[in-house]
Amino acid sequence: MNVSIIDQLKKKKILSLLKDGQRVDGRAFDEPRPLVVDTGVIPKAEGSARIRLGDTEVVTGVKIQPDKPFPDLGDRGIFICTAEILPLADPNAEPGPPNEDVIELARVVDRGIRESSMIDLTKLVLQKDKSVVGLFVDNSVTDYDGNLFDACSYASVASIMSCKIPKWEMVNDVPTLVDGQVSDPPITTIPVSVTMGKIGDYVIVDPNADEWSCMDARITITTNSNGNICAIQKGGDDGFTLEQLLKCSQISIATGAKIREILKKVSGS
Amino acid sequence: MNVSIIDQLKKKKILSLLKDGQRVDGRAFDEPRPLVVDTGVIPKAEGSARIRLGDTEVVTGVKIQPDKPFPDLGDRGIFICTAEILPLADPNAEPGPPNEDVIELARVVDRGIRESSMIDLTKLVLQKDKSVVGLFVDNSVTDYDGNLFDACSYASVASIMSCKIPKWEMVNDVPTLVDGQVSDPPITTIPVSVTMGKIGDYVIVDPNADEWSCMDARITITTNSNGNICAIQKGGDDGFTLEQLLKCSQISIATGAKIREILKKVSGS
Amino acid sequence: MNVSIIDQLKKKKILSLLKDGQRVDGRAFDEPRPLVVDTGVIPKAEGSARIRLGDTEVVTGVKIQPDKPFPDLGDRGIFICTAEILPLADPNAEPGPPNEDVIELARVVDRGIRESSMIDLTKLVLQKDKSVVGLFVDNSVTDYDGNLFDACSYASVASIMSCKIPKWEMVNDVPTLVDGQVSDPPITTIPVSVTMGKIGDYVIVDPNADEWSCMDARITITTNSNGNICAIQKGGDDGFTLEQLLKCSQISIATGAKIREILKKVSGS
Amino acid sequence: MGVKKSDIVLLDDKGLRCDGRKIDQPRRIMIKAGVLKNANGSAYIEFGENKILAGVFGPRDVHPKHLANTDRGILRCRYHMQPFSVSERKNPAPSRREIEISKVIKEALEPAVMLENFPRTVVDIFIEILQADGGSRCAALDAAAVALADAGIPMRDMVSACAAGKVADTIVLDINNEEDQEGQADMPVAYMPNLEKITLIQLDGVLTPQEYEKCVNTAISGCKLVYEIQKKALRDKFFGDESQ
Amino acid sequence: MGVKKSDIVLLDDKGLRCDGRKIDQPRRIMIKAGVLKNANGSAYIEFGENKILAGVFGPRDVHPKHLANTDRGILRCRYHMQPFSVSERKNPAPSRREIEISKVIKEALEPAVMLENFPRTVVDIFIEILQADGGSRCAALDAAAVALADAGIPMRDMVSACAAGKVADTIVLDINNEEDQEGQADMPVAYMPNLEKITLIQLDGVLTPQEYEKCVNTAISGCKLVYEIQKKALRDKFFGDESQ
Amino acid sequence: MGVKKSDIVLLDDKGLRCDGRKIDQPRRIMIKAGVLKNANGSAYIEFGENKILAGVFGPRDVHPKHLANTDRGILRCRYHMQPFSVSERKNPAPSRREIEISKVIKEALEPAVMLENFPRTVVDIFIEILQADGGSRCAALDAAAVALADAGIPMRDMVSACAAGKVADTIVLDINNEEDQEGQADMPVAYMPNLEKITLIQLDGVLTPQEYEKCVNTAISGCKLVYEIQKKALRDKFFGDESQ
Repeated sequence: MNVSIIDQLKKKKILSLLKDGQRVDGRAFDEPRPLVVDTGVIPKAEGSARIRLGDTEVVTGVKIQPDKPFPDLGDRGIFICTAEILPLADPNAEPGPPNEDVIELARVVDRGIRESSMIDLTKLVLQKDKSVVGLFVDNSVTDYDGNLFDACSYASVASIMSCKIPKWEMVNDVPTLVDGQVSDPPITTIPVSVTMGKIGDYVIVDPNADEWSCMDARITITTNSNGNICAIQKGGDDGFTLEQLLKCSQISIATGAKIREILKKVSGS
Repeated sequence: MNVSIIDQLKKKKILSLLKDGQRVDGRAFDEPRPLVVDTGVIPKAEGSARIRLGDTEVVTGVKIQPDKPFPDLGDRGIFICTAEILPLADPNAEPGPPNEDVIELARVVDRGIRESSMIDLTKLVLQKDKSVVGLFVDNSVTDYDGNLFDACSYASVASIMSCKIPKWEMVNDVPTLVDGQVSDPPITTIPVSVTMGKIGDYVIVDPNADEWSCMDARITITTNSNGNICAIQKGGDDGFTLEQLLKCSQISIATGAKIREILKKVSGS
Repeated sequence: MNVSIIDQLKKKKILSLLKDGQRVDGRAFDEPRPLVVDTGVIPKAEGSARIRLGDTEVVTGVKIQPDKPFPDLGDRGIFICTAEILPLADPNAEPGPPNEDVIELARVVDRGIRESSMIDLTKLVLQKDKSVVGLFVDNSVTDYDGNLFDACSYASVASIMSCKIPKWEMVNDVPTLVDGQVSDPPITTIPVSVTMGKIGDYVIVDPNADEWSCMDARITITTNSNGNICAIQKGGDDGFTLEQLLKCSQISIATGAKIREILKKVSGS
Repeated sequence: MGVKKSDIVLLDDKGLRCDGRKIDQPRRIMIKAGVLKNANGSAYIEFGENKILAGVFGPRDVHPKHLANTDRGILRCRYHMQPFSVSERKNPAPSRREIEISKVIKEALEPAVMLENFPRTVVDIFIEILQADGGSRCAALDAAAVALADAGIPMRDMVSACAAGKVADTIVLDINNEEDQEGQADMPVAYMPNLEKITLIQLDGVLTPQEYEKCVNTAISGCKLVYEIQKKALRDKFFGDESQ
Repeated sequence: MGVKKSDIVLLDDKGLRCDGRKIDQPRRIMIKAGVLKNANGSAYIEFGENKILAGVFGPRDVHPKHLANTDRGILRCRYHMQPFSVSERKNPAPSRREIEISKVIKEALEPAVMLENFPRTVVDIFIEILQADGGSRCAALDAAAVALADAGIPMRDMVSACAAGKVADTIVLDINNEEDQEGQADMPVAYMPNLEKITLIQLDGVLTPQEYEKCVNTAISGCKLVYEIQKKALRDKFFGDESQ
Repeated sequence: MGVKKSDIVLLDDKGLRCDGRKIDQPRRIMIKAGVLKNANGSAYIEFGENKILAGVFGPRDVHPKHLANTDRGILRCRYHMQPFSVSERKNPAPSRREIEISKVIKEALEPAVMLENFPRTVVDIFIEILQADGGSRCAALDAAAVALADAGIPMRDMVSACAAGKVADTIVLDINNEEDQEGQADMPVAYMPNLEKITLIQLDGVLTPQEYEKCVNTAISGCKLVYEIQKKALRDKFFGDESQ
């Protein structure tokens, strides 16, 4: 919990660069790091992706299984999204149950996809109130260099876009796999999250680990294919002015559009 | 675990007062603190109460839901009583799983009500062996000033007396709510616990926090509306003489009768 | 985690004795400690045994209950074996969830019995895919003097050999006890584990607590009634040469045969 | 948002909402400061059907000690729901939702607390939801901020929270439970009214950029209404309730 | 008490109970001290169908250290049931019932142990129920007290425990399993026989004030019987079993 | 072993196995060293359908400190499966199987690591199974050993692991998933190729003494093949991939 002297010096350095309009790694303020996406990396999973956002790396798998629907939601399939920072990703990560940061990470990634209605869950019902298809999207961070919100979000979206849904038929009230028949997931929009950090009064897109460790506040804004805003999460121990908030929404729409093109290419859609 | 010097001085003071026939707050040895009871404080719960016993405050809610009966107990409803000391109630309380003191508290409160047969559980069966009505009584201590046994017991009894039981009918083997129909709970007796502390050889009723922290032993005796004894729990690191035990039972019957009148008034019965 | 000076001296002493062909308690290198077996010590359990292997003591009970079969294993009964070092067995044992040593212990004991096919689980099916008989074998170590692998293994085998299986019949799809009818368990072979420790380059059978605390590596080899090998587990922070491994297998067959005779006598088979 | 569709009319032809409110009208809000004896500071809020208790302890020693910060105090927050606070009895163990809300509330309050004034110590905020309704995180925040002030913790501003949202294609103030279930978007916002900074903002549901701007402004106007009620609660505690 | 009603005759017309005992007759009790090699003190008891092992370690260092008390030693107690000790296999994790019983047993033994003689240390009592029957907490207490004495822990008195109860409208000594299930009241009591103090008393079931007094006295008479058996177990351990 | 019987032909009349391999032929093995940025050493292995990542941190300070050893470093190992690594989604909490495998892998690597060179410190090995196939513990060990070397941890030998087993009454090298399910025995072995010591051996399934000897020898021959691939991975990392 102690802010080390090294961290203080780092923040000083980063701030003085920002005053000159520069970032530590030479990017523009509104420029995300290069995004590299590979899908199908875990053939045994129904969908998968490994993405690198700068030096942050995430491997994500989608498992698809029949399940009971949630009570009162018998007319839609199940979508659950988790996140874990593997201990080999970061010398400070610890194995064990997730801490509040990781719980927030998983919930924000889940919400961005869920609130955009990316997956039409009404198409994933095998028998109303009895049996539905469940999509379980597990994000595993394998290398840490900041901004896990966007990295896990892009890995989740890419692995969902590339997944194949097996076919089950109800036989004697039991969902039974129909071998060899798969379908594309019912995708309605492509949600893209864009996370911005505030250091002093400067707002920067896609903070790397050095920037992440010294930022005062952050905001993650998720937009859909129409350029509308579908989820927001503010974090960190400082606030935003109204003006900053409006600027962030504009950045998230513009940057989100570029990232969406990369994600679209990957899945060939 | 260390008995602080302040605690030792406090005990000395309390003992010397007791020798003069006095308690720290001026009460008689067999005099409980004022009991204030409000019911219906949580309208969304089927029953609820907030009680103050001196400066000890408890909020209790009763949730009533259909449930599966316990195995071998298919002909009776379910009654479960819990207790939690909320961390805002006491600077020393800690959030997290209950420690042995809180487990004992919950079990003693539960047992006093259960062993008195206060609620006629045979009246809470929807379909024998399949579906019964469950009453879940959750006690939350919001302010601590000693003697949680009685405070939680009174709050539980008041919230049960004031609860309304929704009506369910079995439709296709599924318990189905009949909107707008409720009934009074099937109450057979009003159990009242009276907790006494022993400091030196003095026995005092309803110890407050100062007395609680320095007492040598305690006993909780629960009596029913007939003035019979239906549950006992001794605690603390010292013993009672037979004579003391018999005196305690007399106190519990007399004091219990007074408390019972207060509880009866509240629910209008 | 610190190797104490006393432990170092102990190891020195033990090693110098081994060089002279001697063990601390006078046994030959390939000689296990005396094994004493009592069965039926817990009459309420369907099978039970208390065994002493030297000064290591284990009490084991077998509970037998109908259960649902594992998915994809609907044509066989359930066998589950656990182990716990009770805190009264050892000043260093701690109550609470099992650590990695105890988890390995339980899994090795379980595997030795399971891989030998000692119990013909196909004989324990009440209704295919619906209801089977489950054997739960719980080993409780009550006194510790080394080599829990073999002690728990012998106690498990003896309690299984001595158990009586109640009879259940399916009535309306529910397994229903047929009072007073029991049968012997369907036993196909008697697996016997033999654990050997390596101290320096000496291999000794059935290490006691002193030997256990200073050995460099260990191996547990389980053989069946035919003298074949059915399970192996190597442990400890050193390796074995191929020659040592082959010698260990010979010892385990020879010693296992002697132990098997003791176990056979106990159950009268 | 909008998972279930029912027959409820979220906005009628007179511009009234399902509970009779106008689009810019908050629910009934009542705050009382100093309601607990043991806590160093406390507050009770009723916000619509929400009934919430907040208690503050500290600044006090940190346990375990290695969590202490030599430069400044630390703030901890626990948002916790009573088992009887919701329709279906809730398991008392903290859910992932409660852990996340605890975190965002802490981060919304932290900019207002002068933690630099009490290094090596901790201020603990405990929030107990006695009865839950739509907007419980905003109501909890409002109570917690009053409890901090009641405890005499030095603050550079109050923090006031209120949600706005989208219902029947209209931006409205202070979403209730039905509107949360049936509506199109819910945006809780916390605001420091004098420093004019937004310290919490979340969004579930879809908004156009224009709706987004309107929604933030609507929420801020709600925060300002809440601020007056918070000030009155503290005045009533310290100078007596003038209305009585 | 009295949840299930069956055909069992709890008290027949000759005044005999369902297991043939008279109303003031305890079940068979056998105690053996010093049965474990590693524990500092130990005892094994068979009390009716109860089979229970108790082991004591200490006085020894306390871990974690902050639990130590500079004025006096501390006593810890764990009452734990084996998975195979009851009809339906029990989950080995400690239940709330086991945690409560551990606590009341510790508090029943504490008055007898001269903890003031060994500050900063702990005495640990571990009780393992190998086979459970009615009255297991009393039997466990009896074994634990003998194990403490066997460990040489300084004690100011023995602690002896036995239950009494109400069955077929009659106060009887030492309730068995069937009587616990079908009877009207169960009252476990622990007693220091020389100091004449009751250190444990619990009651489940309904008693009139007169029955209450009789029940306590009956239980104390049982404790005195147990005391003789405890003394014999320690004599047999330290001076040899004279009966052999 | 051999729980389910299906129609699969484990060994055909040409001496080929169900995946077309000869009895002494391992599956495809690919190892890459130095694949992670944050870890001090790392490796990625594909061994049949296994896809496994290993990362090493240390030597570094031990937390909590009381675990540190004043004489020598300590080695810790976690073997962990991703939820998506197997057919049925796996609960991410470590299973008892994973805890046991973590322990045997640690004990298989420990003889090779010169822990006496760095007292009071710890080396942590984290193994993540991205996709699981038969023989994942051997593949995990192979990757972990390369990751240790990549981290520059002083080692007195490499550790190379490969299983052998019995299928259709024949001893074969490197059991795959189907052979593990349908075959007669599986014996994972880890070997220090220069010191000629076996540091891991387990067996599930029945072997005669003669088969046992043959099986160990077959597994060791597989370990020697793996050793060459491990060396190449480290050469490629430190001196460049000559094949490219």
